[in-house]
Parts: sequence; C-alpha cells; structure tokens
Amino acid sequence: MQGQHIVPVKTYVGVFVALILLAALTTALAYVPMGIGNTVAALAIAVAKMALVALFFMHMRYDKGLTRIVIIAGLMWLAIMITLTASDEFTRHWSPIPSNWGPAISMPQKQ
Amino acid sequence: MSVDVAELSTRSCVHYLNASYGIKSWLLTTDHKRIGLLYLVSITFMFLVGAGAAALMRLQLLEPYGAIVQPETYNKLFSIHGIIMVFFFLIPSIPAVLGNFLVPLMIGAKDVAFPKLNLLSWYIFVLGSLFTLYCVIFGGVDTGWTFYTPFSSMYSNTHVLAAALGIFVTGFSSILTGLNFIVTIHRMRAPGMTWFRLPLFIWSIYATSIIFVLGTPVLAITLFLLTLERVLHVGIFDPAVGGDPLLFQHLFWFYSHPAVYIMVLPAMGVVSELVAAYSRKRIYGYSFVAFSSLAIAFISFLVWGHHMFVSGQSIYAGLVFSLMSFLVAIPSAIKVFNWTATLYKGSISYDAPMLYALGFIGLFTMGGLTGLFLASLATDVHLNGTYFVVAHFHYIMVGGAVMGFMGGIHFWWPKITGRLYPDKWARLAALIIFAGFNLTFFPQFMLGYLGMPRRYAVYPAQFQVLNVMSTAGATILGIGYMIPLIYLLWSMRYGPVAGPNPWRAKGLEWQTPSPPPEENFEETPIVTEEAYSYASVPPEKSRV
Amino acid sequence: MNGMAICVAPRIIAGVLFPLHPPAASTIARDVDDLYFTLTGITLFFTFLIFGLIFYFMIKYRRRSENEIPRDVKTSMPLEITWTLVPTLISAILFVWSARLYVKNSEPPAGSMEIFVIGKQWMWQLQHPEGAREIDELHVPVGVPIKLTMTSQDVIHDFYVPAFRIKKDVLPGRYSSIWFEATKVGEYDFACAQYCGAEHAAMTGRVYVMKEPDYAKWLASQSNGKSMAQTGQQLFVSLGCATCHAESTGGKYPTLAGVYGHSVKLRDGRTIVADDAYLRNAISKPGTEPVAGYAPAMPSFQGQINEEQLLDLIAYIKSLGTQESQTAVQ
Amino acid sequence: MSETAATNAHPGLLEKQFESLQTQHEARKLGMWIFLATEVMFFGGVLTAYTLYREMYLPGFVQGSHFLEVTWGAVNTGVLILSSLTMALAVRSAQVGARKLVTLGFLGITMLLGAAFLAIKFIFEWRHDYVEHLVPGIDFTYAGPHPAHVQLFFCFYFFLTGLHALHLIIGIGILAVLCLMAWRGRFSPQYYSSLEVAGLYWHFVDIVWIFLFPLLYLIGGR
Repeated sequence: MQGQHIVPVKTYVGVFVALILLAALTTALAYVPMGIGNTVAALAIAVAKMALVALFFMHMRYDKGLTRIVIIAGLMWLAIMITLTASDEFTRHWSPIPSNWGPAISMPQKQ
Repeated sequence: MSVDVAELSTRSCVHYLNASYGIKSWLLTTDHKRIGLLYLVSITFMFLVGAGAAALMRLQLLEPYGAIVQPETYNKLFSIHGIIMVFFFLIPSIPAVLGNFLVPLMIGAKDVAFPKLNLLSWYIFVLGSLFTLYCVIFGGVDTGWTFYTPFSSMYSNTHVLAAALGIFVTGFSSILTGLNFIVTIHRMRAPGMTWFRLPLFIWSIYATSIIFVLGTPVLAITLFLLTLERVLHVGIFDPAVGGDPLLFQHLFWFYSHPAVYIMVLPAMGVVSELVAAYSRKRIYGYSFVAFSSLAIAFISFLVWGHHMFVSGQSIYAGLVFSLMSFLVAIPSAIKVFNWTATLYKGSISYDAPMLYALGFIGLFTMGGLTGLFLASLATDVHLNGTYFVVAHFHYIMVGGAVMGFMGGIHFWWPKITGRLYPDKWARLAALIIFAGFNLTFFPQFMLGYLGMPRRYAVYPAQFQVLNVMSTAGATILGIGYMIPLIYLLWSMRYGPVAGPNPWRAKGLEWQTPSPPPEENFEETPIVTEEAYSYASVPPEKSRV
Repeated sequence: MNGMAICVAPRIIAGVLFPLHPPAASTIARDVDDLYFTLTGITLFFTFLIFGLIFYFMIKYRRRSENEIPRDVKTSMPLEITWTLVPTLISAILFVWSARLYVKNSEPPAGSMEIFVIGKQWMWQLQHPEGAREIDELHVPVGVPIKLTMTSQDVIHDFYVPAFRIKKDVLPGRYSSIWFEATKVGEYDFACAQYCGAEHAAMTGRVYVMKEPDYAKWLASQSNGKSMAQTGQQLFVSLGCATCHAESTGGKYPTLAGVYGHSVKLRDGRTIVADDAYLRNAISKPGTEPVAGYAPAMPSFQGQINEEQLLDLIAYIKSLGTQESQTAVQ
Repeated sequence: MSETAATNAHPGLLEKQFESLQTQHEARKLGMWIFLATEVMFFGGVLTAYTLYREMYLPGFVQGSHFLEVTWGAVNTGVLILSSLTMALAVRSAQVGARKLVTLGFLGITMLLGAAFLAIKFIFEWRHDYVEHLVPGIDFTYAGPHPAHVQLFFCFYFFLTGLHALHLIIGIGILAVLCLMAWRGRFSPQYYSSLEVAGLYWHFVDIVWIFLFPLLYLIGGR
C-alpha cells in the first residue's frame, strides 16, 4: 500500500535486543537498595520500553499526527485521573491542627 | 449542492425503509439509519419503564408519610429510575439515535466507518438492558444509581450484581459507538467538508465521543471492582481492611460527571442546528460554539470532586475541584450567548422543534446557573444531597437533554420517516412539556434550600405543599410526553408526505430524499460552502 | 440581589403555604445565606436576560414571509470576548468568596466543646463527654462552639442540620468532624443526607439549643454519674489494656499518659500526631502504624469493641493527657 | 453494493462505505488506536486504585510483593517481548509480500509464545499462590505483619494479572483467526490491515505487562 513505511528487520531486532537489555536492567536494579529510587528507576525504564515498542513495533514513529494525539490523550487522561484522585487521598490528612493541641514533643520512651 | 429539490422528491421511491422487509432485515442490518431506529425503539421502551418509576415516586411523595409504598420499594423505585434514565435513556438518546442516523448523512458519507461494530453496539445495549430489566422484574436494586460503597458492596441485599452487570455491559456499547463516530468524522467526510464547514451537531457529537471513549472504561472497571468486592469481599473498598470507600466515589464520578456532558453536549449540538434552521441564519460565533464543545469535554474530566465536597474529601482537593467547576460554566455560557445572538435579525418561525430549542436555551441557562450553587464550596455544604441537587440536574437533563432530544426528533422526523406530523399538536405538546417541567422541578429548588434531603420515602409535613406542586407538575409533564408518542406514531402512516426539505434548511441531510436511500446519497456530495449559509450573499463575498 | 424586588408579591402569597427560608440559627448561616442570595440574584438576572432576549427577538424578528432570508450578521470579536470575560470574572469572584468561607467554616475554633456522633442503620447516637448519651436527639448550649466528631458503624451516613447550614458525611472506619455555634434557642431538625438503606428517611432527629444554665441542668439530669472518660477507664481495665499500658511494666510497653495531641515517632521513621484517628487505628488495627521503640505485640480489638466503646477509650486516653502535669508533679 | 473501480481491483476487500483501500486501512488503524486509548483508561482505573493503596500501605505491599517469584516475572517479560518481535515480523512479511507460510509461521510462533506466557502464569505462579493460600476471597491465610494490606496487594495482583491474561487469551484467539486468513492467502502488500491492527493490540498487551512487571514484582527493592 502506498505511503506505508516498511521497517527493516535489522531495526526490529535491534529494538528487541534493547528491550531485553532494559528488562534485565530493571530486574537487576531491583536488587540494589535505593529507597524511592527503585520505584523511580523501574518506572523510568518501563516508560522507555513502552516508547520503544510504540515507536517501532507499533509504527508510531512513521505515523502522522493523529495516532500520536490519540495515544497522548489516553495517557494524559490517565494522568488526570491519578493526579486528581491522589490530590485528595494524599492531602486528606493535612487538615489544620487545632491550636489547642500541645507542642509537638515525641512520646515519652522509657528504657 | 446543485441537485434540484423537486427532481429529488420524484425519484425517491426506494429508500432505506422499504429496500428490504422482514424482521431479519432489521435485526441483521448494518445500515446506520436502521440502527438509529433500533435504538429509538429500545430507548423509548426503557424511557417508559423509567418514567413509570418516576410516576410512582411522585405519587408516593404526595403525602408526607408516603402515600403508596414501603420505604424499601421507594428506594428501589428511585434506583431503577436513575439507572434506566441515565444509562439506558439519556446517554444513548441523542448520540445513538440521532447521531447514528445523522452523522454519516451530515458529513456526506455512505455509512459509519464500522457498520458491523455499530450493529454489535446495539446488541450489547440490548443485552445490558435485559440484565437491567431482569433486575427490575426479579426484585430490583436499592443502592441508587451511584452504588456507593460499602452499602452496595456489603449491606444491600438486592440485585446489585445484575444492575452493575447491566451498566458494565452497556458501557461497551457506548465505547464502540464513540469510537465509530470519531473514526467516521475523521476519515469519512465528503470532499470539501473541512472541519470548519461541519455542522455544529457533528462537533458536539465528536466532543461527546471523546468522553465516551475515555470515560466509560473507568466506569466499567469500577463496577467490575465493585462486583469483585461484593462477591469475594476482598476489601478494595472495605474500610475494615484499609480499603477506602471514597476511592470508589472518585472512580465513579470520574466517569459519571463527564456523563452529564454526554447527555447535554449532543443536545447542545441539536439546538445549534435548530436555532440556525428556524432563524435561517449562520450560528453566531460558529468557531466559539464549536471549540466550547471541546473545552467542555476536556474540563468535564477535571470537576468530578464537586460531588464529594462533604464526603470527607481533603479540603485542598475540594478547592481545586471547585475552581474547575466554575471554569466549566464558561464555555456553556458562551454557547448560550451565541445562540441568543443568532436570533438577532433572524427570520424566526415558531415551529415545534424551535419551541423545544428555545425552551432548552432558557432551561439550560437556569440549570447551569444553579450549578454554580453546587460548584461554590460554602453553599454546596448546605445544598449537597438535597432536592436542590435533584432540581439542578433535572434542569440539565430533562430541561436540557430531553428538550434537545424532543426538538431533534421533531426536526428530523420528516427525514427519518418521510412524513410530517401535525404541527399544532406538536407545538401544544412542547408548551405543555415546558410548563409541566417547570412546575415539577422548580419547587424542588425550594425544597432543597429548605433542607429536604433527596432519596427520602417520607418527609416532614412542612414540605408537603411544594411536593404536591411537584407531583402536579409531573402529571402535566407525563401527559405532555404522551402526546408526541401518539401523533408521531400516527404520522408514520397518515402524515402528509414531507419532501426532501420541508423546513428549507441547509445541511447535506436535507439534500437527499426523505427517507434517504440506503447509500444516503445518489452520488457523493461535494461541499463548497460553510454550514448554515442561508444568506443569499455568501459571507465571503459580502466582506469583499 | 436584583431578583429580590420582583419576588415580593409571590413571596407574600407563597409564604402562607410553605416556608421560604430554613431557620438560620448558627454563626455561619448568615454568611452562607449571603452567598446563596447573591447566587440567586445572578441566576435570576441571567435567566431573565436570556428569556427576555429570546421573547424580544422572537417577536421582533418573527418570520414575516415564507421566502424571507435574513442577512448574515458578522461575528463581533469584542462581543465574544466580553461574554467570555464577564462570566470568567463572576466565576472568579464567586470562587474566592465561597472558598474563603468554606475554609473558614471548616476549622472549629479553639476550645470547642466536643460531642461524639455515631451513625448506624438507622439511628444517630450522640455522646457528651460528661457521659450523657442520646438517641436521635442532641442538646447543646447556645453561643458555644461545638465540634462533632463523627463515625459510622456500618455504611456511609451524613449528618445534616439545615438550620445551621452544616453537613458532613459520616464514614465507617474513620472520624470526620464539623462544628457549629448555635445562635438562637430553639428546636431544629437534623437528618441523614447520604442514602444509607431502607430506613434512610427515618434517620432524622432534633437539635435542642438551650441557654447555658438549662443545658447544665439537662446534662446533670441525664448523666448516669459516669463521664465518657470514666466509662473508658473501666473498659481499659476490663479489656486488659491496663495490664500492658501501665507504669509497672517497666517500659516494655508504652504508657499512654500525655500521648493525646502529641507527636509520636513511628517505626518507619514518620512522625504522626496522636489524634482521635490515630488512636482509633492503634486500637482497632494495631500494627498499621507501630510506634518506634516497642515490639508490635498488641492484639487487634477490631470486632471486639464497638464504635461507642472506642470513643470511650479515646476519651479516657485523652483525659490521661490532661493529667500529665499532675503525674509530673507527683 | 456499488462497484467502483477500487472494488473491482480488490474484490471483497473493500467495504462499501469506504472510497479506497487506503482510507479503509487508515480508518481501521485509527479505530484500533482509539480502542487502545480506551484500554489505557480501563487498566488505568485499577492502576489508580493500586497506586494510591500502594502509597498508603507500602510496607504491606512490599511484604506481599516478596511472595512473588521475580524469576518467572522476568522470564515472562522476555517471552512477551519476543512475541512482540515475531508479531511485528508477521506484519512485515505481509507488507513485503512474502510467501504465506512465512506470515503463517510468525503468527504461529507469536501464538505459541503467548500460550507459553499463560502456561508460566498458570502453572508456576497462580497455582503456587493457591497452594500457599494467597488467593483473597477464595483461600487466604497469612500470619505475618500487615495481613489486611498484604491481602489488598494480592487482590490487585490477581485482578491486574488476570485482566492482562484475559487480554492475552483474546489476543491468541484473534491470531488464530488471522492464521486462517493467512492460510487462505488473504494478505498482500495491498491488504494487511487486519494483521496490522491485531499487531497493535498485541503490542499493547505487551506494554501493559512491561508496566505490571515492575509495579507488582519489584516493589521497594528485593
């Protein structure tokens, strides 16, 4: 069909190798204790892998604007849902502390 | 656009209605026009069921102690009324009936992009309706249409699963319909039909489809989680194991607030068509009206928390949602002003569809402005969960969406059936509906401010006068709805033949015979002018 | 308040048949009503404007002949901008106004008297710290800020007093709170405003606002001689809490004197203020937020005690906090 | 059915509502992308709930996560990535007009890999969890700290992986139909839209797993 880009096999295999390496990396990193860094690294790698699959396997790289808009809209709506829901769940306990409460001292610990 | 109208009317002997006969030709049809009619029949049936529940509710509230049924039954009545009217009437009303019938016609296409998928959507809708009707017949559900946990997941002992399943299934029908429309509008427009030549109905259907596609799956998954919770008690929304019932409300309203715009956006599109046709003018501020539809579709996803201002939601989230809720009022206001300005120096006729359209503008204005009371945090605390809310959303959904639907059905009825209905009866019905509607729901604003909570089977005696007024209004409204049902059915057989363009309206759908042939147009139309170019001198030339 | 004048005549007629305003009997009711009437005015103004214009245009520009084709009117950009900016401006003002009022109303003033509310299908149970317990009735003194700490034993309820313009959902598994200060002696309705099942509509009650001496008299007549804290102390012993949470355990388990309202260091490093919600969790779901420095040995009391007893226990722990200074002296 | 020049050239391939195969191909692709956006929101609803609970009850979720076998999760990741590669090659083979056996072969391998994923999931993971009494709602006993939150974690684990497995099963079904079409020689450089559209779906299911693996298996380090 006219206007269809045919991706060379070499590119596909290259992307495959990159994906496998990233998968290995993410598994290995999980064993390195980094605190919150573990989650951030794992998600960053997942996003990179998603980008590779979408751009090459799903031909997003060769597609016109519309498909990109569709998929970006999907991700944006997901972000809206998570952010606004989180904006409630994570600020719910910020309620102002009544002024009659005593000074913040830690609990008496007896040893 | 050079087809001779008179010539068209003589050629129209084979059309989509008589091209083939028999039940099978309807149940297996992939013609978007026939599928639109299948939807019309199904949603009319569901409407009658929902209206029956509403009638019983209003009768119950004639007396403070409850005139006819036990509280348990009343609770089932309002749940069934809500579920059916929202998911099985209002949401599919304009998109699935008029949208299916008109989108390909208006853009000059032979059909939607995926006709088989379109038929599948209808079957999915019917399947969902059957689950819901099963639920109604075999004992009902008493959770309200909102299914709040933990009541719905642990305490209610009615048919919650059947109801949730019905809505879950129907959701896929909405998704597929929305998907079909978006692809159709993007890929199937006739040559010359650029985005800014599209009728505003198409813009509003496009905006609605975005909500269908991106909102509905969240409702589906939420009800799925609810089902899981109810069957297995796994604790996702159960506070006893750390689950958060407010999370259910978040996920539910993420879809269900935009759903309000699913109902009213297409009606706005219809009204744009009607106002243009019956004042014979291009819609004032076309691009503002078009883009405000998209703005509404987008902002509608950012406001759902205003249903939860008193739910124990964080006050910081409340502030964000309140601000967004005020913002969503602005594109709606822009539309109202532009419609009103379209009337200016027009040639206004008082045909029945126009009466509905003008009624829509006024009632939607009231519904929208009373929405500000609920967007505003401090007043919402008092009004949330009262009859004020009930009145507000009925002004939007009945005064808005249903008025738009009725107007649209009357406007395109000659195109759909090829017949005219008796105009005097139609105008009378429109006036009765307008009067009955206001008498039903205006007193409910006052009830809400006085502090009568919604979903009450019995109520303090001080509220009786207003409740009796509301019931009286509902009676008038009910009669108003019966009249069109009778004369529209009558007109299918006995109405005078309409001709291709009885209103002398612009738009591709009026340039093909009524009823249209199976392939919509004898040959693919080529579009050379903007929508609503009624003026003899095209605007481009007048500017030179 | 443009609509007020227009409304006078119908008001006189209507006022005979049904009330037009709910009573306004709290300090915030007036503020909320001001906003409400402003919004009503805006609504009436625009409704009359739009309906007026529609009727005017309908008559002035009615179709005079079947072949009439009106000239196009060019879209005026300044006009479009005006009717975009005016609603934006109105919205902005309303948002700021309502948000400030809401934030102000959401925080109980210092030294509020506290009353505890438990919702269950389908009744309200209210407890005064001094020990008085009521069902579907609430007696309060006039002119005293009162904070309601509320929880539910089953589904979500909602405590709504129209005359005070307050409302808040009452959730299972956590405490929510609202406050009010009644300004007028009298009787007012309260109701459940969140659908909660079969007898939802029967979940109503009455608030009795009394002069302070009357309230004191009422309280004395109601009390069974035991305050919530005292009942809590009995529970503390009978449930066996006292065996571990006592001075005599030599620090193996935390003593609870002075805990309430103070920061607690948790094992995961966070610091948390020991408020009602924290204590509730610590009793019903120990181990979710374990305190640093102690082994998590406490059994869960979930299912063994009800919401009422939980509140009693918390009241007792709270009373230990107030005794802290005395213990220190001893 | 109106016979235009285009339909004559490709009998039976062009549906009557489209003007050309090109438009038809683009419409189908757009339709699938929109469907995938819908799927994002479908999974998104659960993911939102999961994200919030995970933040609220991190210790319990870490505890639960440590019951999962990282090895099987990683192996399955590899299996799915490989299946994505073969799927992409299947589409390519039709694009370049390779012999139908090539297309058929790639599709077959893709199906097998999908089935292998499911087999690992069922036999080595879910069955194992069942034996260990870790299935909430059916048989859940756990004696360690944070029992409620560990249960919540397993709820999400089964829901998310179950939903993903369901998608994979549907995917395998679609591939079976495509195999039949390929066998009949329906695909050509002019007509391969069903193949490409199914490929998009398959890759999407792969992407979902790419996120589920770290989110479920690799919480808070190992």
